[in-house]
Amino acid sequence: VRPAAAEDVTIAVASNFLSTAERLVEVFEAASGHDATIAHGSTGQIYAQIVSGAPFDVFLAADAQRPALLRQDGLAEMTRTYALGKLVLVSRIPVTEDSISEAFAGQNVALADPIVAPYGLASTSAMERLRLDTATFQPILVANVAQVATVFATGNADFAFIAEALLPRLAADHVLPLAGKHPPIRQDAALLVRAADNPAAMAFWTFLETEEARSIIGAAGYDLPE
Amino acid sequence: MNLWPVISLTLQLAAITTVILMTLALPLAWWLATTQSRVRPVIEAITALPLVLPPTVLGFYLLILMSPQSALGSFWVRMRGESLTFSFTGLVIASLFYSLPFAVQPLQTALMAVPQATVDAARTLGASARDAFFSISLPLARRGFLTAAVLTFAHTIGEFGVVLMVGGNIPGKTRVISIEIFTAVETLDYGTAHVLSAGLLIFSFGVLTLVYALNRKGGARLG
Amino acid sequence: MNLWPVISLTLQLAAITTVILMTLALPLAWWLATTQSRVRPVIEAITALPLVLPPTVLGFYLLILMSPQSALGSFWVRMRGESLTFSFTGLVIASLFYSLPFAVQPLQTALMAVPQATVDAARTLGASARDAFFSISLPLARRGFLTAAVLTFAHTIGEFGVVLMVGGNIPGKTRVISIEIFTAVETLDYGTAHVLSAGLLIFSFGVLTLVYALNRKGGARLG
Amino acid sequence: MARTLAFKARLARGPDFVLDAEAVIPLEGVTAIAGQSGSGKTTLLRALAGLDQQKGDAVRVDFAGQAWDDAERHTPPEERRVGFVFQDPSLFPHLSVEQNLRYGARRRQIASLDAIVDALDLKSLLPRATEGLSGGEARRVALARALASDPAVLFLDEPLSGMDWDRKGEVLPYLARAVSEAQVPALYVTHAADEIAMLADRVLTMDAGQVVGWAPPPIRMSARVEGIGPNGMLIALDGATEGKGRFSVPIRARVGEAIGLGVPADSLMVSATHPGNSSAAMVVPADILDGANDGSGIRVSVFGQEVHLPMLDIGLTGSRVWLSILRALPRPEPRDSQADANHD
Amino acid sequence: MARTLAFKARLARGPDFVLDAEAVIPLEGVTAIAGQSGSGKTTLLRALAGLDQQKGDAVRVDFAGQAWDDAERHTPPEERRVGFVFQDPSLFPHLSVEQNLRYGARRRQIASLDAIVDALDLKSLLPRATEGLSGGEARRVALARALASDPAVLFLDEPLSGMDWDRKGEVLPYLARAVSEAQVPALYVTHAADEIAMLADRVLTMDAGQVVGWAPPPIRMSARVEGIGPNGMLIALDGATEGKGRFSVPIRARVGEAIGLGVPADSLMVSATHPGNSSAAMVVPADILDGANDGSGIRVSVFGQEVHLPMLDIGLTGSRVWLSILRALPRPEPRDSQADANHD
Ligand SMILES: Nc1ncnc2c1ncn2[C@@H]1O[C@H](COP(=O)(O)OP(=O)(O)OP(=O)(O)O)[C@@H](O)[C@H]1O
Ligand SMILES: Nc1ncnc2c1ncn2[C@@H]1O[C@H](COP(=O)(O)OP(=O)(O)OP(=O)(O)O)[C@@H](O)[C@H]1O
Ligand SMILES: [Mg+2]
Ligand SMILES: [Mg+2]
Repeated sequence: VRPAAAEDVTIAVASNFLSTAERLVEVFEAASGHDATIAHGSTGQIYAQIVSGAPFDVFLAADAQRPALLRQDGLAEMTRTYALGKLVLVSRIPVTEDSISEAFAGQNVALADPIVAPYGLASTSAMERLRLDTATFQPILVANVAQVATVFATGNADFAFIAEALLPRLAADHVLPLAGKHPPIRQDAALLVRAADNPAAMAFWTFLETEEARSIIGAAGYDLPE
Repeated sequence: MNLWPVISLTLQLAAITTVILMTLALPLAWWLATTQSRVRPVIEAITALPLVLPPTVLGFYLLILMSPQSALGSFWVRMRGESLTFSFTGLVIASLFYSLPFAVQPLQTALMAVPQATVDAARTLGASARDAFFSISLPLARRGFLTAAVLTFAHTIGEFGVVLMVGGNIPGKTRVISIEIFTAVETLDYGTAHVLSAGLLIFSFGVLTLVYALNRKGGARLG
Repeated sequence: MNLWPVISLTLQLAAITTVILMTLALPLAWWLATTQSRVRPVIEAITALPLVLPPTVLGFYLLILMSPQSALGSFWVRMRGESLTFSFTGLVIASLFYSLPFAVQPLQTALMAVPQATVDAARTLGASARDAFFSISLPLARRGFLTAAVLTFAHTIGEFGVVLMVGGNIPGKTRVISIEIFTAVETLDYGTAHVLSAGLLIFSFGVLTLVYALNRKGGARLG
Repeated sequence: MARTLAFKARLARGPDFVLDAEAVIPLEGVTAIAGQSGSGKTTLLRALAGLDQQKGDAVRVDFAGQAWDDAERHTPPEERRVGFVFQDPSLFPHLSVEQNLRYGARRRQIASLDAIVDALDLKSLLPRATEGLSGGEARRVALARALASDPAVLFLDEPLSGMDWDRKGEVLPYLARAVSEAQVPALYVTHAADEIAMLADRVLTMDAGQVVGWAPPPIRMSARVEGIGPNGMLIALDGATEGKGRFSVPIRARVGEAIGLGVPADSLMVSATHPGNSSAAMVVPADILDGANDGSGIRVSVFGQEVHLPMLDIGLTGSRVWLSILRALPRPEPRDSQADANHD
Repeated sequence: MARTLAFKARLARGPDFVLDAEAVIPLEGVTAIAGQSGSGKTTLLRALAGLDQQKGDAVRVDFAGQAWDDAERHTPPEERRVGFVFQDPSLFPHLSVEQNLRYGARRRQIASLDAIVDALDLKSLLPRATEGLSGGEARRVALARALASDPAVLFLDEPLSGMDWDRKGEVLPYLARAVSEAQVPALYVTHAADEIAMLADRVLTMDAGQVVGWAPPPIRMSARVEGIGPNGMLIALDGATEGKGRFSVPIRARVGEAIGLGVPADSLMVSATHPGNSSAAMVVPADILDGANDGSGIRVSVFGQEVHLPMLDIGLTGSRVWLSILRALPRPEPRDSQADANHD
């Protein structure tokens, strides 16, 4: 039931967090009575839009850099890490950390473009730690982890570095967790300046910290900040 | 999932863009088809330019151009009280830019094929230059008009990079069907993607077949 | 940043796509322009369809179609030892699909404007149907040919969603300029984005102006 | 002052051809424009109609006192009310025949096309697309379209080429009536001697872009319908005595109506002796009015009518000659209707 | 067996018109096709040229023994070697005049166009675009283009309409020579009596899509060039006695060359008495060969030549009459060259 003081909040979400955000919003709306609207896109794109005056109240980014920049620009009231992404390697044949190098030889390996996507950057550092030589296989760089998963799902790559959060939707034969092999992928949220007097935005900002929200995020395949 | 708002928004955008763009393209194409001016090749080249930028990038520049900080954007805010970006109007303006080449070029091609003698005949029969354009040149160029309209309409439906950038993907306001399908693919919801794509293809196929079949009935044709 | 490989790859892709597509579009447009068949409106509608799907989504389906598990993809792997997706060839195929409507429709419009009487005259002078097509219809439709080629070329340069999906952004193989600009925008490297966009616009503007200016010189024209 | 179309036209076409024509044409009846192919007849008509804009300060077109063109002004074609029949029919391919006819009529608020449709026998073609029309049919439609647009003057560029003689025999009198009764003067380009003989009141000659001057007028006699003949109507030359100067022509006309007879120069023989019984349509006596040629032919008197013959040097010395007329082309004359008009 | 074009053509155009024509046409000289506008002349030529495909099992076109069309076969137009001049010139607008001429020539391996270019006086037009050509110029180019393509037969659909008489006087003899010397027969659609008189060996008449039959042939006499006359060449009718049956015609020919004279029926008067001194080009005596009309005219003997006159009912009873010829149109005759050809 919608309370008398019900308000709207618009949440801009990095595409890789979209399904988790939808679940959060469902619970938030039921609990608070406010209405939440989700807009999604790539983190860089949402940043450019916010700078251009996009009507977003809360930004759930896929990295820490863009929220920090917004804060610097004076466009964000506050920022906070809301999830830590985890990388996994999916494959059609079973692999272990030791057999990767051999298994990769000559194969198509899909990962997000490290220049554009935080998961891409994490993938390259994982590859370094595993001492994989990019010259021995064919790296396929696409725009984001979701497209990495699509490339794998359509049979166009033998290996793919994807977010653990995507696993439930992907029929992967074999999964190799790489949690310890890359620096944490910090996904920060920003409360934007224009939301200052919006109780719904404040309510969502607070909700993000609740145990209820944290358990949803954790169940979706993310680590949680302290 | 209630798709109706998304579908209705998509059709509105495509229809409005097509109507406005054809209206704007008409005088431009006419001018290009009939002018003896030396700058014609320059203007022709400019009308094709929106194509060479990737949609997202074009969207990025349109975002800058229409943002409340810009001259255009601030004027709009003063006039209408809301920002141009992330509004339906902003989407329409962005689509106009992006589809301009498809509207102007086929129309110009078809208008250039209209024989001067036929227009001259109309003039001696009492038609002003404008009247002759609408009663003679345009009907004779109607195949080019159709091509332009179809390309614009279809392209606006499928457009997505610009729309996502300028529109911000706001449900009921700027979220169109192409974004919905894109979302389904991005969230690995392939089932929904297949259903939506098939739906869109079948619908578009139906509309286009009807348009072409009707056009065919219209008797003698040229251009 | 050494942009040369990216630029060269982009131009190659655009040029090859334009050449192949114009070659394929020619017989199709001719058939559509001259046939009396009842299925014509259906085929016309189909040629416009690639436009209505968002590029990324089209890319998604092309990924499925050309994957090594598919008939086409596995055939290719057997023939050439490498996968079709993420190869330059794959990019070309994807671009062909995506730009098909721009190639066929303006060409068809222009061919429909060629008077039958002129073709008949050529036939009685010893030209076969094929000969008359190349020596009469096509030159008379050259404005439509130009429009089709320009739209295809420009569109392939600006294309990005399909390319990124099917090409996988592999330097020297599938990384084209539109991806480079997209990357610059995504990484907030707006300076580079401006430089690259301006360069692309100026270059394209130059090429297109030249093309249109040359075409203008070519004497009498129709269609 | 008589109404005239006075012009000084200048227009270059390509590197070699310059139209540089000057003339004063009476706006009455039919003025034929003759001249070799490429002499600039079409160019002149287009310039006068305002379709190609002329260049230069000296340029001037005055139509019955209205300045159509001068150094400052360029009246657009649609305001000149020129009924133009182009050398190539230029029908509107997206309109039916009827819509083609209505195109100009609607824009000039003409309601009924019946008279024109009847005269040019277009009834059965009205619902047709222009595409399947035969060459002659298309020309008929083009002519009707111009006539239906309520023109102030007709510019006819070989309007009857491609029509058979039977058809011309129907169309020419109709044209003559349109010109005389509706008082719409016509400029008429043609290469057909027959058409000039029948229709033209005077002939302007062009060469290499210039107006050369007036050619000898066609041979013309006046006659009157006396009754019904074996082959149309029986007509008698004005002034003809009992039993002479009569023959029958295929024309639709009322008894008593005035008829002009055009005689093609190729179908008229002047001879010293009566040829006796012959295949000529009519043999009439004539008196040579001035025995010496005046450079453009001789003048004779036929039953008191003065007739100008373009024959030079026929070597006849006597003053009484015989004219054997093998063929004469009848055209309805304006005389009566003009008289009516004067009474108003 | 003489070469013929034998056909049974069937083709529907629109809901009302059906071409249903059958004839056997000698492939020699010029066969004129006459008939009212809309009678199906163009439709027939297009069907015979293979441009519109005919329907039905009975359809058949045999050209000198080759089956062009029958129930199974449809020879494509480019293999029929028909030199077609269309009613509307249909030049190639993207090619220059010269390229238009070369289009067919190149495809049939003809190297030199000089003779045609000279005859049709096209030299100055060669580098021109087709766009600025005048109506008559465009027709001349269309005619030259067909002639240059090395045709086995010519189909000419009003090829000279829009040309002035001077020009026709140049083109017609050239056409006649092309037909006679190169032995290329022609089917010739025209509404101009003069052209038929001068060029046609026979006249096929059409009406409402059907072949009605053969019309009376044009009046034709044979003559020979004797020397240079005041106005071209002096020619004498074959068999003419000293001092008679001679006159001068504007034609380029060698002394001794055989000339055919076409006399338009409108320019020939048959009379019982010699008209004395007259404006006629030539007055010659003739003897009526069968006094009774045979339904299509009378046969007379002129200096021993048998001539068919289409005059009916001229009411002449005597057997000696006079022919006053006001105008005769000369055409080069094939006789000599045919004789030459037979010697090879
Ligand atoms: N663009 C051009 N370039 C060169 N010459 C041109 C151009 N346009 C017209 N002309 C020439 O101008 C001349 C006059 O043409 P116009 O059409 O007025 O002749 P016309 O008297 O109507 O001849 P016709 O009786 O054959 O129709 C022609 O010789 C034509 O070739
Ligand atoms: N699509 C059509 N629908 C109806 N009638 C048609 C169609 N096409 C041709 N016709 C008719 O066929 C008839 C024959 O046309 P055709 O062009 O053969 O005549 P033609 O003898 O060449 O006449 P002209 O001397 O005027 O050129 C005309 O009456 C024409 O109207
Ligand atoms: Mg002309
Ligand atoms: Mg015809």
